[in-house]
Amino acid sequence: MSKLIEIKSLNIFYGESHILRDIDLSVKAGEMVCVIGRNGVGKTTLLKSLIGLLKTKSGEINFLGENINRQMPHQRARKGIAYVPQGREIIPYLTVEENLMLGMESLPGGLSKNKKIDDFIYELFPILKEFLSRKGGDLSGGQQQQLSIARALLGEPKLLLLDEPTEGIQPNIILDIESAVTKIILEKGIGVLLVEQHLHFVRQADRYYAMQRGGIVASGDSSELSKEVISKFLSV
Amino acid sequence: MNTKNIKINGRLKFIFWVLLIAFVVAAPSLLPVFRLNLLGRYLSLAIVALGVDLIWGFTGLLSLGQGIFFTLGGYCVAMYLQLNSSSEFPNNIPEFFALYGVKDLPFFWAPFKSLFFTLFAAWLIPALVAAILGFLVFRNRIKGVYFSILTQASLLVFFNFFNGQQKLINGTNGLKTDVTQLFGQMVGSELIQRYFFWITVFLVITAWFFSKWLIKGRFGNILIGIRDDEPRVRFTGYNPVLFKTIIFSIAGALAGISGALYTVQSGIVSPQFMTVPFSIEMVIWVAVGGRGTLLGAILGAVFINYAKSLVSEALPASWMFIQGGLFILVVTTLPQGILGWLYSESPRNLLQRFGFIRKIKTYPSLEINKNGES
Amino acid sequence: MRISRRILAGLATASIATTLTSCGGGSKTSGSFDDSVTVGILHSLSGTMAISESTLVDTEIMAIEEINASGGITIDGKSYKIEYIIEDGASDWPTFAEKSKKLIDQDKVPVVFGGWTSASRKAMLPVYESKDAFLYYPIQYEAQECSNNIFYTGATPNQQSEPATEFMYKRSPAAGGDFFLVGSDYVFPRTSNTITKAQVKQLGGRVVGEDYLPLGNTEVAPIISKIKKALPSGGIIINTLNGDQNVAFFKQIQDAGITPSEGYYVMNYSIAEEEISTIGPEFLEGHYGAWNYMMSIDSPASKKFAANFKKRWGSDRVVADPQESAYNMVYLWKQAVEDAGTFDDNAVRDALIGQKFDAPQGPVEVMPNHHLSQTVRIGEINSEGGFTILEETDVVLPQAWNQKHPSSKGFACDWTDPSKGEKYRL
Amino acid sequence: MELLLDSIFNGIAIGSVLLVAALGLAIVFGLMGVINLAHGELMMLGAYTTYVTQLIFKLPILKPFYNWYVIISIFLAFIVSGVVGIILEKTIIRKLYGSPLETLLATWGVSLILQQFVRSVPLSYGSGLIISLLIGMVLPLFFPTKIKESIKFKYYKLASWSFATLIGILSAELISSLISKLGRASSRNVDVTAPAWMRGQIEILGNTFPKTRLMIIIITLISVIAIICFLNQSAWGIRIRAVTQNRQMCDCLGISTEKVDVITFGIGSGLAGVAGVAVSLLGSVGPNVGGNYIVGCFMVVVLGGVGNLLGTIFASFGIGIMTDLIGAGRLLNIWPNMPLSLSNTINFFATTSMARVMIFALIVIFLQFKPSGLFPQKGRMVES
Amino acid sequence: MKSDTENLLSLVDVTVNFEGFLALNNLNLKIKRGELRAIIGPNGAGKTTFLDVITGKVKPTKGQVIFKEISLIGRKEHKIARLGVGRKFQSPRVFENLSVQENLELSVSSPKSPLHLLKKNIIKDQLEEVFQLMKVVNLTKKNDIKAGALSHGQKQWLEIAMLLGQKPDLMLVDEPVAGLTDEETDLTADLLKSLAGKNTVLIIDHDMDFIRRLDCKVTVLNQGAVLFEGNMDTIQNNQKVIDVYLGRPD
Repeated sequence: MSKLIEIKSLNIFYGESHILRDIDLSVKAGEMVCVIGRNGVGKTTLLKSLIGLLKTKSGEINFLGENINRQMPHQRARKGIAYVPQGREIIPYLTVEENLMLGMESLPGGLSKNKKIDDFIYELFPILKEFLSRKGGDLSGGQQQQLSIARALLGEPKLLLLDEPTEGIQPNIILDIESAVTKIILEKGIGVLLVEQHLHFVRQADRYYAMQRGGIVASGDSSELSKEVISKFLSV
Repeated sequence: MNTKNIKINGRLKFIFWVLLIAFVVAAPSLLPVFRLNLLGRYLSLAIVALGVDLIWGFTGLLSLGQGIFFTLGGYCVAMYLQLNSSSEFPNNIPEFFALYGVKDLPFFWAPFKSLFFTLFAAWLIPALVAAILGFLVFRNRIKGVYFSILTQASLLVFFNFFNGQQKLINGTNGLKTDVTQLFGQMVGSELIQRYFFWITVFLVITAWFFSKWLIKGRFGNILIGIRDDEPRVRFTGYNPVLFKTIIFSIAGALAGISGALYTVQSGIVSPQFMTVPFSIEMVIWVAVGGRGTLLGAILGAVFINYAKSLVSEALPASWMFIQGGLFILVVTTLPQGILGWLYSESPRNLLQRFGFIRKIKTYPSLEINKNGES
Repeated sequence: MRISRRILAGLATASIATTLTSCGGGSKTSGSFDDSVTVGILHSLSGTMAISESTLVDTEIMAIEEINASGGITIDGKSYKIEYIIEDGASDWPTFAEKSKKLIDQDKVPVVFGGWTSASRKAMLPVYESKDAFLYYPIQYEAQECSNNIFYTGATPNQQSEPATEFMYKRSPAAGGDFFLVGSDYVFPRTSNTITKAQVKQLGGRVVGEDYLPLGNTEVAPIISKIKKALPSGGIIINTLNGDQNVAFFKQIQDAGITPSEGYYVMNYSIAEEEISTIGPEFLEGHYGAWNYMMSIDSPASKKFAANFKKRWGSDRVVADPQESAYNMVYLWKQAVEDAGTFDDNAVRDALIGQKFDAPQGPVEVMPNHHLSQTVRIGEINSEGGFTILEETDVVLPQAWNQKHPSSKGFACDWTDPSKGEKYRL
Repeated sequence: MELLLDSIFNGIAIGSVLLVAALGLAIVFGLMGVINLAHGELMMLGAYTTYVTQLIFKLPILKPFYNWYVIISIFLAFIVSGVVGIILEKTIIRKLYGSPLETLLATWGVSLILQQFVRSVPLSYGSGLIISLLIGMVLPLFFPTKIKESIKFKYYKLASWSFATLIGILSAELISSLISKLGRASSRNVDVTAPAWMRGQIEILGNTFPKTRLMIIIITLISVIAIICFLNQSAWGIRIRAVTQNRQMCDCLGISTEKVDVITFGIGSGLAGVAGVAVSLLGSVGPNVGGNYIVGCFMVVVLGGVGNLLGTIFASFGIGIMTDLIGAGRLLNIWPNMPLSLSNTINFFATTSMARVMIFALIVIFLQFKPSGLFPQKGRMVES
Repeated sequence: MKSDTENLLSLVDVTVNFEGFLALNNLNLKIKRGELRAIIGPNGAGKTTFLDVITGKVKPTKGQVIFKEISLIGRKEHKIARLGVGRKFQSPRVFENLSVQENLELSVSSPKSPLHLLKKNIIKDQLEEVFQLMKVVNLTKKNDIKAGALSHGQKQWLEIAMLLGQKPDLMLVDEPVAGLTDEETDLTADLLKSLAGKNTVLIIDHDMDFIRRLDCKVTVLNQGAVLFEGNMDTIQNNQKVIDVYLGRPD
C-alpha cells in the first residue's frame, strides 16, 4: 500500500513556544491510524498543521508524494484532505443541506457545479435527511458531529482527519459514528487519522501513535495497545 | 545586554526630558508670536488627546464624539468672556443677540457672569454631559464599534443643535473671544496670550500627571481589565458601567479644559469644532503617537497639528493625502503608534503591561519551553 | 512623447493651488520696479468652500497682475511691485482666524484680501480688530456689522435683497403672491430673511413659511412638501441656499412641479453665472437673480473684465458678482495706497473713503461706512446660462445697519466722524 | 388619513435614498464586520461615474442612446466602485479583519485620500486609472489554466498589467481629447441631469410622486432583491454566509476565503456605486457628496440590526417617515388641539435642521431600549 | 423559608427558553452550605446556562434562584458577585495584560468602589492575602509576569486563586482541569476538596477520574433538567445515566 500522507520531522511553534517536535508519521490508504495522548500534548495541533491552519516551521508534509508544506487549507482540502475538527464547527446559521453542500466545495468545480447530495450520506446518517432544512446550529451535539463527518465525506477525500469525534457525545451516537467511520474505510478505501480518547474507538484503529509533550513517544499496532501503554499515555 | 539597554534607554529619556523642558521654557522668547500662539493651541489639544488615550488606549472605548465636550468647554469660557465685555451693547447682552432680535439673555447664560462658576463649568459641564451620555450607553452594554457610531451620532446631534440655534448661541458663527475683555485687557493681546500659553503648559503637565496617577494603580488595572475582558471584571464584583462612566466623564472633563484653552487662544469657538473630522483627528493623534502611552498622546497631538499647519501653508492640497496616508500607515503597520513602537524595541519595558506588544502565545498545558532549542 | 507630457500637464493642473503657493508671487511682467510689497490672500483652497473661493483667488491674482503690468503701485515716484502670499482657510472658520494671525504677525502684510462665508468673516473680525489690521471682504452679505478694520465690497441687503423683494412683489409675474423663504441654516439666510419678512409686511404681502436646510444636507424633500402645502397654487420663493444645496433644490422642485410654468418663481441671492453653469440652465430658466454685476452687462468695462478673465484662466470660465467685487477691492486698495502715499493701515483707511472706481458694473464709490455704493440689477435666468437684465436701479448707497431689520432700524455707521463710528443713531 | 398617506409617500421617498446608500454598508458591516468609513467616497465615485457617462453619451456617436445613459451608468458605477473596493480590500482591509475599530480608522484615511484624489486629478485620468485596474485584475483570470499554474505566471501577469496600463493611458487620452471638460482637475461640483423621461412627476393614489424618486425606489428594489437572491440562492452566497460564520472551517472545507472576502467587499462597494448614481440624480456631484450620507447610513444599519437586510429596509423607511413627520410638523395637523407646550415643542423641531437633531436623538434613545436594533440576531447560537 | 437556611443556593423550577430551545427545563436544585458538588452531563445539557443563570448573565424565563435567602433574579452580575458568588470560566479568563500580582490584587481588593481603588496602596492585610494566594497556587516567583505569558495550567490556577481571593460563599468552577496534566489535576482536586466545608463549591467537569477523586455528591443534568443525583458509584450504575452519558463501561 502506498503512503497517503507522510510527515517527516515536523516542527510547529505557537508564537514562541515549541508545540510539535520532530514528528514522523504516515497513513496509508484504507488504514485507520489513531493518535493518543493526554490533553494538551499537541494532538489537535498535529491535525491543524496537517490541514494547514498552522504554519510549518520545519520538516515536510508530503501528501500523495507531493510536498504541501506551503499550501493553504483550501488547497489541501481540494487535494483530498478532509478535516473534522474538535467541536464540530458546523456553520450554525446555514441549513443542514447548505452545510452538506459546503462539503462538496473541495470537489472539482466546487459547490457551483456540485449541488446534489449523494445518498450514501443518508444511509450512513439517516437523521440528516429528516433535518435538511433545519439550521445547523439547532441540531444537538451528536447530530452536529454526524453532520460534520458527513460534510467531510461529501468532498470524496482520500484522507480524513478526525479530531475527537466522540467527545461529549451520547454513547449511542458514538456507536453510530464508530460504525460509520469503519464502514467508509472499508467501502471507499480512504485513510483516516484519528485523535481519540474513547478507548473503544481507539481499539478499532489499525495502528496507533502515542504523543507526549509534543513528540511521538510510542507507536505500533493497535492490538499491541496494552494496559501499561494506555495508563502511561492516556488518563481515561 | 538587557540592563545595558535599559540604561541607555534611561539616559535617552533623561536627555529627551531635559531638551523638552528647555524648549518649553525657551519657547516664548525663541518663537515669533504667531508660532508661539500655535504651540499654545496645540498643547491645549494635547489635553483632549490625553482624555482620548485614557478611554481608548486604556479602557478600549473609541469615542468619536470628544468634540462635543471639547466644544462645550470652549462655549463656557466664551460665554463668560462675551458677558464680561458686553456692557456697552444694547440691553447689556452680547452684541450678536441684537441680530436675531433677542432682548433678554437666555436663562442658561446668566450663571456665566461669574468667573468662579465658569472656571468650574468649563470642565464640570462636559464631564456631566459625558457621564450622562456614557451611563446611558454603557448601561446597555453597547460597546466596540456600536459605541463609536453612537458617539458619532451624538456629535451630529450636538453639531446640528448648536448650528441651528442662532438665537441662543449664535449658530454657525460661534462666539468670539479675541476682542473681549479679561481683567481689563483684551484677550487677543500679546500679554494675555502669553499668560494663556503658560497656563496651558501648566495644565498639560498637570493633566499628564493626573492621568498617570489614574492609570498607575488598581484603578488603572481595572480599566485595562475592562478593555481586555469585561465580563471577568463583572464577575469579579466590579461594576464596569461605573468605571467606564467615570473614565468617560474624566475624558470629557479633559476635553472641556482643552476646548476652553483652545478657544481663548484661537479667538473663537464655533460648532465647527463639532464636525466629524475633527473628532476623528483627535483619535489619530493618539493612534499615531502611541495609544496606551500618555506621552505618545501629547506628542502626537502637538506634532501632527504642527505638521498640518506647516504643510498646509506650503501645499494646501497635499495635507489630505498626507493625513490619509499617515492614518493607513499607522493602523496597518504601526498599530502601537510611533512611541509604542519605539518602546517595544526595548526588551523589558513598562509598557508591556498595556498590551501593545506582541503577546507570547502558549498552547494549552505546554509550559514555555525552557530548553527550547530544537 | 505627447502622452506623457499631457499627463504631466494634467498633474500640474491637478493642484493649481499648490503651484500658486509655491510660486509665491506670480511675476508675469519683467518690468523694473524700485521695490515690492507683499499682500495676503486668504480663501479656502481645500474643503467644501474651495469650489467657490478659488475663483476669487483667480480674480485677485488677475487684478494684481494687471496692476503690476501697468507699473505697479507708485508712491512718491517710487514704484512697487505687488507680490502675494496665498493662505488656505480650508473651509474651516477657526482656520481663517489662525491664518489671518499668521499673515499679520508673521508675514506682516499691509492688507489681506479674503473670506467668503459670513462665519469666516466673523471668525476673522476679532483678529483684525485686536491687531488693528485690515481685511478686504468681497462677498454680498447680511450686513448688521461695520468694522473699522474691514472693508466690504459686496452688496448689503438693501443693495440686493430689498430691491429684489420689491420687484418680486410688485412687478414679477407672481406679483402680489405669497412668499416662502428657503435658506441654508446659517447667519446670512436667517438675517436676510428677517429683513425680507419685515419688508414683505411693509409691502402688504404675506410670508407663509420658511425653512432652513442644515449645511451639508441635501435632502430637500421635507422642504418641498412644506412649499407645496404653503403655496398650493404658485407664489414667490426667496432662495438663499448655499452652494451645492441649490443643485438638489432646483432638480427636485422641478420634479415636484414647482416651476415658473406652474406659477412658482424663485428669486435667488446666491446663484450667479458660475452656479448656473453648474446646476444647468434647464433647471433654472425663468427664475430670477439679483446682483450688482452680471456678465451680460453690455458695457466696455464689463466686457473687458470678462475677456481678460477668460484670457488669463481659460475660455470656458465665467465671471460673476463675487469676482467683480474681489476685482474692485484690489484696485480700490491700490488707489487708496497711492493717495495715502504709504502702506500704513491707518493712512490707507482714511484715504480709502471717497475712492471712486470705474468698475465692470459701473462707477462705485467707497462710503464712510466702509461699504460701496453700487448699482442693483434684477435678471431673469435664460437658457444660455446667463441673466437677461430686466431692471437696473440707480446707484444705491449701502446700509451697514439695515433699516428694515428691527434690531438696527435707525442706526448707521460712519468712520469719518469720530463721534459717530461703528453704530450711531440717525 | 390623507395626511398620513402623504407622510408615508414622502417618507418612502426619503427612505429609499437612505436604503440604497446603506445597503452596501449593511453587507460589508454585517457580513464582514468592517466599518467602512470610505463608503461615502465609494458612493462619490459612483456619482462621478454617472457624470462621466453622461458626458460620454453626449458625444455625437452615442447621442441617440442618451436617454438610457442612467441605466448604463448603474452598471458602470457598480464596476468602478467595486474595483476600487476590491483594491482597498486587497491592500488594506485584508490586514485588519477582526478588528473593526482599526478598519474604521484606516478607511477614514482612505476616504480623505479619495476625496482629495477627485479634487486634484482630472476625471479622464481617474477613468483611465480605473480602466487599467479593471483590465489588470480581470485579464489574468482568462489565462488558460496551463499558464496560471506555470512558474512564469508572474511574468504573464506583469505583461497583462503593462498592457492594462497602456490601455488606461490611451483611454484617458481619448476621453480628455473628446471631452475637454474631463481633462482638467476641478474641485468644482458638477451636475448630472436626468434624461427627460425621468424628470417630472407622476400620480399615484392621488399623490404626485417625483419620477426620479420612483426611479431610485426601483433601483433600490432591484438591488435588494438581487442581493437577497444572490446571498440565498447562489453558490457564492452560501460561501459568503458560511465564511461570515466560520472562516477557518470554511478554509478547511476548500473555500478560498480570500476570494470570498474580495467578492463580498466588492459587492458592498459596488452597491455604494449604485447608491452614488441614485444620489447624483437628486443633488450635485462633488467630493463631499458621500460624506453627507455616511453617518446616516450607519444609523440605518445599527437601527435595523447589524447583519439583517430586512432590518435595514425597515430602518431606512422608518427614518424617512419620521423625518417627514417631524420636519414638516405634521403631528400638529394630525392632532390640532394638542396642549400649547407640546405644540411649541413640536414647532421648535419642525424645521429641517432641528428634525435632524430630533431623529438622531430618537435613534440614540431607541437603542437604549433595543441595543441590538429592530431585528437583533437571536437564538441559542448567539450564546455560544 | 426556615427550611432554606441550610441551603445556600436553591433553584426552583428554573426554565430558560432561547427562542423555542429549552436550555433549562424546570430545573430544581439545592446546594447546602459547605457542600462540594459536582455537576456532569452531556454537551448541551444546560450546564453552562445553569451557571449563567446563577451569576446573572442569563435571565431565566421562569423560576426562582435563591441564594442566602435572597432572590438573584434580575440582579446584575457584579451585584451577585458581591453577594458572594464567584465564578471560574471554562477556558481560563485572567487579565492577560496585568501581572499575576495585579490580577490577584483586583480580586482581593475590597470594597470594590472606584474611590477605594484610587487609593494608591492596597490595604496591608489584603496584600498579605495576595502573597498567600500566590503561594497556594505556586506562582510567587511569577508575581511580576504578565498573566498572558503564563502557561495554560498556570492560568487555570491563577484564576482559581482569583476566585479564592474574592472570598465567595459559593464557588462555581467550570471545567477546572481541562488541559491540565495528571499531577496538576490531582493537586486541583485536593485543593478544591480542602475548600469544601468552609466554602460551598460547585464543580462542572467532564473528567470522570477527577470527579471520582472529588468524592462528593454528583448531579447529572440532561436536557436542561436533573436526571439523577447521587455519589459516583450509584451514578455509574444508573441505567439512565449510562444511556445518555457514560456509555458502556469499557
